[in-house]
Amino acid sequence: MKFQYVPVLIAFGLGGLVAAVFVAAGMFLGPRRPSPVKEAAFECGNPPSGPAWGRFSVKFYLTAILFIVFDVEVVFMYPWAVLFRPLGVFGLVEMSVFVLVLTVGLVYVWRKGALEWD
Amino acid sequence: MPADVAIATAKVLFALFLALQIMGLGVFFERKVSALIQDRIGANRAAIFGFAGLGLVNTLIADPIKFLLKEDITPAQSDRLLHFIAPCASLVPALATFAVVPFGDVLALGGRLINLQGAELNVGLLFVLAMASLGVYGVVLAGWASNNRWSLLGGIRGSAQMISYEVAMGLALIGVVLTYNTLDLQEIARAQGRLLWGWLPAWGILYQPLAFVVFLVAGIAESKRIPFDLPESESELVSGYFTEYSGAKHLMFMMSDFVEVVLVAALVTTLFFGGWQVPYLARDGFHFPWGTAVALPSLVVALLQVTAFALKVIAFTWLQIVIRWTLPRFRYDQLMRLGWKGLLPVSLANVMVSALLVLLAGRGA
Amino acid sequence: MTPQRFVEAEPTSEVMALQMGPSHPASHGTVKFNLRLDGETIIDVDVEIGYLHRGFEKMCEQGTWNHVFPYADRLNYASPLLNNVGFALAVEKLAGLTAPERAQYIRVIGGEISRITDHLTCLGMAANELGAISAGFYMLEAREFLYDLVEAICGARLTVTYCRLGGVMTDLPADMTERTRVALKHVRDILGDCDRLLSRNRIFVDRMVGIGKLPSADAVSWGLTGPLLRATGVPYDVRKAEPYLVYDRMDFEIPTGTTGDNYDRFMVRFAEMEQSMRIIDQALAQLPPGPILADDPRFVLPPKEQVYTTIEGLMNHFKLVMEGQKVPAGEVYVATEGGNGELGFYLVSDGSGRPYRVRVRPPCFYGMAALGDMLRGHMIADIITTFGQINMIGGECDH
Amino acid sequence: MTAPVFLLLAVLVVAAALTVVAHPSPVYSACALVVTLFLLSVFFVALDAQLVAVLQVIVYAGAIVVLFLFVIMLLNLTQPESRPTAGVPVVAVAVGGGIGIAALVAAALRRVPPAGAPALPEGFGDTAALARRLFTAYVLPFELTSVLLLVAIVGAVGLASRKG
Amino acid sequence: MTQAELLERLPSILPAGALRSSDVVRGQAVADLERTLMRDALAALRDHPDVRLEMLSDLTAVDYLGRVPRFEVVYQLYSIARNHRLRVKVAVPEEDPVVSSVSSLWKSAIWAERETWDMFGIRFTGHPDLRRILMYPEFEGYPLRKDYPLLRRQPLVAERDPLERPWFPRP
Repeated sequence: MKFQYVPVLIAFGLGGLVAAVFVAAGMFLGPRRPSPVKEAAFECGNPPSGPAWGRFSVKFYLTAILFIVFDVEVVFMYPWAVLFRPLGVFGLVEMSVFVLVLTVGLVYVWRKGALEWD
Repeated sequence: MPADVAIATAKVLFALFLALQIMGLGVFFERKVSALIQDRIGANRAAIFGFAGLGLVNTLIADPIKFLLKEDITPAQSDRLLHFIAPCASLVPALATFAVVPFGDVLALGGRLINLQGAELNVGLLFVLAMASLGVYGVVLAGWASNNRWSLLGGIRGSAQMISYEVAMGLALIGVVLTYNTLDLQEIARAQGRLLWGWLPAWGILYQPLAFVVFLVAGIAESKRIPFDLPESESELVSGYFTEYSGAKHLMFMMSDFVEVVLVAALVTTLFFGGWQVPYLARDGFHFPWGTAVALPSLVVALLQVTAFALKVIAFTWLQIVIRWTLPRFRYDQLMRLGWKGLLPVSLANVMVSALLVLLAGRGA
Repeated sequence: MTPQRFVEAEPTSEVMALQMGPSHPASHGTVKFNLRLDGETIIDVDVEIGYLHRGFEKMCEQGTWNHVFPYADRLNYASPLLNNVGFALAVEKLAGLTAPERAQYIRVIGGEISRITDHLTCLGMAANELGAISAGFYMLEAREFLYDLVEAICGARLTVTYCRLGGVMTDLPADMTERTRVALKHVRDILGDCDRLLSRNRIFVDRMVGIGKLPSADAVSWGLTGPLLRATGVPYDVRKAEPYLVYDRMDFEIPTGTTGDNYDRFMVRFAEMEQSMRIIDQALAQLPPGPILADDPRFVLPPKEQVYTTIEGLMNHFKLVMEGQKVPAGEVYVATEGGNGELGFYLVSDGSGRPYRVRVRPPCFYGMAALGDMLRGHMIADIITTFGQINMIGGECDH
Repeated sequence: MTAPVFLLLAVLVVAAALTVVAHPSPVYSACALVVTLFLLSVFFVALDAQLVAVLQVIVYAGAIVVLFLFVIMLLNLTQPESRPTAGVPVVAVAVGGGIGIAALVAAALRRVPPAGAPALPEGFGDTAALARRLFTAYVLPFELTSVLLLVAIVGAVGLASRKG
Repeated sequence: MTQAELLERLPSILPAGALRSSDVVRGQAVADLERTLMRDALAALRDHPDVRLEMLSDLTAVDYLGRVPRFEVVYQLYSIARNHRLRVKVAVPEEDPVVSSVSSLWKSAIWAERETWDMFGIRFTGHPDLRRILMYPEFEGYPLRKDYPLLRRQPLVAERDPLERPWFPRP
């Protein structure tokens, strides 16, 4: 077991503790007088018009896919950046090709207007 | 082993304590700096047991208490469990990130050399990114679980915004990694103690100015504050993804926002402004470029470093608050355009140019 | 209204119905937008007003002519004096009465101060809702200096009820010139700050340029007046087109825009404030001495000494208060330049002491009517800028 | 790694994974998937593969499940759906799968050296070591990844912008 | 063109029989139009190059209770190009309170006619969307009519199902 990760667990525990303390304090200190009107969804003073869950624009989905693609690209770059000095010119060329291919993708997306949100 | 665990716990506790203290100060700034900017008096009404003398300190205590004393309403048609999990998912990763931020060099205490960093991860930088990417869930779950149109719009907006700026943020950090060739935040902070030409501290901003700008912008976007507060922009989406939150859970969202502000300030400090480095201060004391040296005990050095770190973080927290009270808000399409068509290509170019420069510098040396 | 330019939703998208208002942070003035959205894009919007309807026109028919002035204050409560002046001018035209010169100057001064407060409210709130909260607060601060002036003139900041048939209630304070100079200096300083904070701010400009655009022909057809119309490049200003009071003696310009988008509206309002300040300066310099109320016992209350010392004065006072001014039968439509545009009063008198019909032409009512056209195809966030630039004042729009 | 820790983690991760499969609400499944992936990364840490552990969180928990959630919301798959009841085919698949997994585990166990694992090489699992392998021995797969990602972009844009 | 000159031009511009009378009252030109021909007449006023009353400043009605015809719809027209005004009035009888809509001539009439319908109960034929604007849909009566009792109580309205509203046409 890597000892250096124990503090991370501790940090998560402490963070969770803070959250738990807040929720618990809110439960004990706050009043609890539910009423149907109070628990209705806020729709600017209008009676709620049914569940909000509905279908959403496909553009958000595209954003998520683009994010994954570029996130994976970024993830590949981290080990490369760490080892960059030993890799030298070879590393630069290697990553240039990689980035170039993805830049083509970016340009394609750009040209297709998929980066327009209005 | 128990001693190690105790020290580790103490360090994490201290890191979180420091973060929460600076957060409190951030709230102070938010109230008073904004009042100063806008020619107002600002919060001055809270009195505890009739004692209003400390003015804002009272407000800082009274604010969370007020939140906790409010009823915590869960809308009837919401998804109760996720509605509860969302604020926790927002707050916990933000707090946990502080574990990897170094707040000092080493402290020699009782024969031990204590590394002043909560968790000494050799992949600390990636840990930061991982936690940032987990922060999305708080927003998206809050938006979805509330089952309210405003929340849903805010949640979708917020998550799309956060993931878009995460890419730019990650790319900006690669420039830093190229400079220091490590993912360990403590190593990065230490490397910034070098002096250029014998007098200029080699802080990251000198090597990666562009990355600094991109990181700061993306960081503000991640913490969802003006000009990037679209997920919660009240004049458009009421309160965005936390429209349906009240009481303690609402407090947690507000708090995680502020924790993120401090986090961005801490990361900017660590990566670009020398972290805990005090110019010319080494482990054994000051070594000024003109030859003077002042020997200092380890405890004093550590104290100086922690103070310097805290001051820098406070300065960047302040900067973010000034930005928040100066700029108007983006529109959604402008925000996305800035992220994808502005920051992304710029940071990508920054990576490649940095790599080239590193290579050339390596050749020259 | 039913959509005339219906923006087709893309087949891959889903339409969401959203009710924005009446209790929404952006709907200051209590208004409701029934939105149909594709993602964030507005496919259709139906503007619902009337939440602040309080029967202004019906109320006016119940009292005497002088009773209307307090109601008029509450039409456009961002510039109550302008409404006051507008209504007084309309009744005076109907009665064939002319206010003395000094009263006319005072009305110009008060009206222009109110115009600035109106524009400051509009622009400050617009900035505030864009997230530029500080600029918004600055403008409100500038407004305070002007409210102080209004208070010095008539003792009230908002509910002024300052005009009377044939003149105004009280004279200006003795140090009015000095007070105004100080106040306008503050206002100019603050406006300079706001100009630097907003006018060339990239985010602000991007949010405003090209949004809510309306070609001038459409704007005329929608009955837009005031800054909304001038932003499209039509230099229509009632003060120049049909000069009333002493505006023909003032030297001022009509700022106009070119494209009629929100940025032009913003800049037109901004420039108009400077012109209003010029008018105030000139009017104060030219201000003649003399009475502030016309000498006409049919419409004007006698001075208090006469009421208390002479039986004629007392009876006249009694008759005027109890029966109201007997304005000759007939009808009249008088337009003045209100904060938001042409503020018209169409009055019908049957010769009794009470108005038979009072119709106000609320300028922002027509702006709100055009809002749907301005917004279709834009995004949710643009509602705020466009709605803000229309400067819908509930009291006026819903009258 | 000590056995109790492993057992605890294993129970947790299996429980989370079962929630992913068994929960009627897709949103809950996605959330459980995040937990599963997060716990898996703890396994990676325990195996000294820290970089992989963090990347696991960044890419899978932080990106791919976000996409899942978006799709769930996008298609409004939020209403619980009726799961197929345990008919004969399901049982058959379950039994067959179980046997297969058991066989795999047995085969794997057979290959494990009987006594103690060999010592890990110096610097195993750290970023530089992984990078060295990736950028020297596996250059071609690395470059091909970019092409794969490019295809993903083109496909996504094609899908999203298809009219009708 | 003074107001008097404007009125002199009117007979030649308007369709035959449309103009009932015209006068300058307190310096303001007023024209009374025949109800059946008023839409064509108003179109002519808007489009004729000499008159060009391209803006409908305001549209309202007056209830002259006890007079026959009872209502009068009043149009305030303004020409930006020529800088003159004209008030057009159309008498409307109580038993048939209908006027043709001018919303296709001036868009400003869309809301103004809705308000007049709301307040006086005068219907405008050809209006794209004639429904109440300042009052709520369930409101009974027309409040600005002189015979609307000042203190009349309105019936209570049940809460509406928001999705059943007429202005949310479901796809």
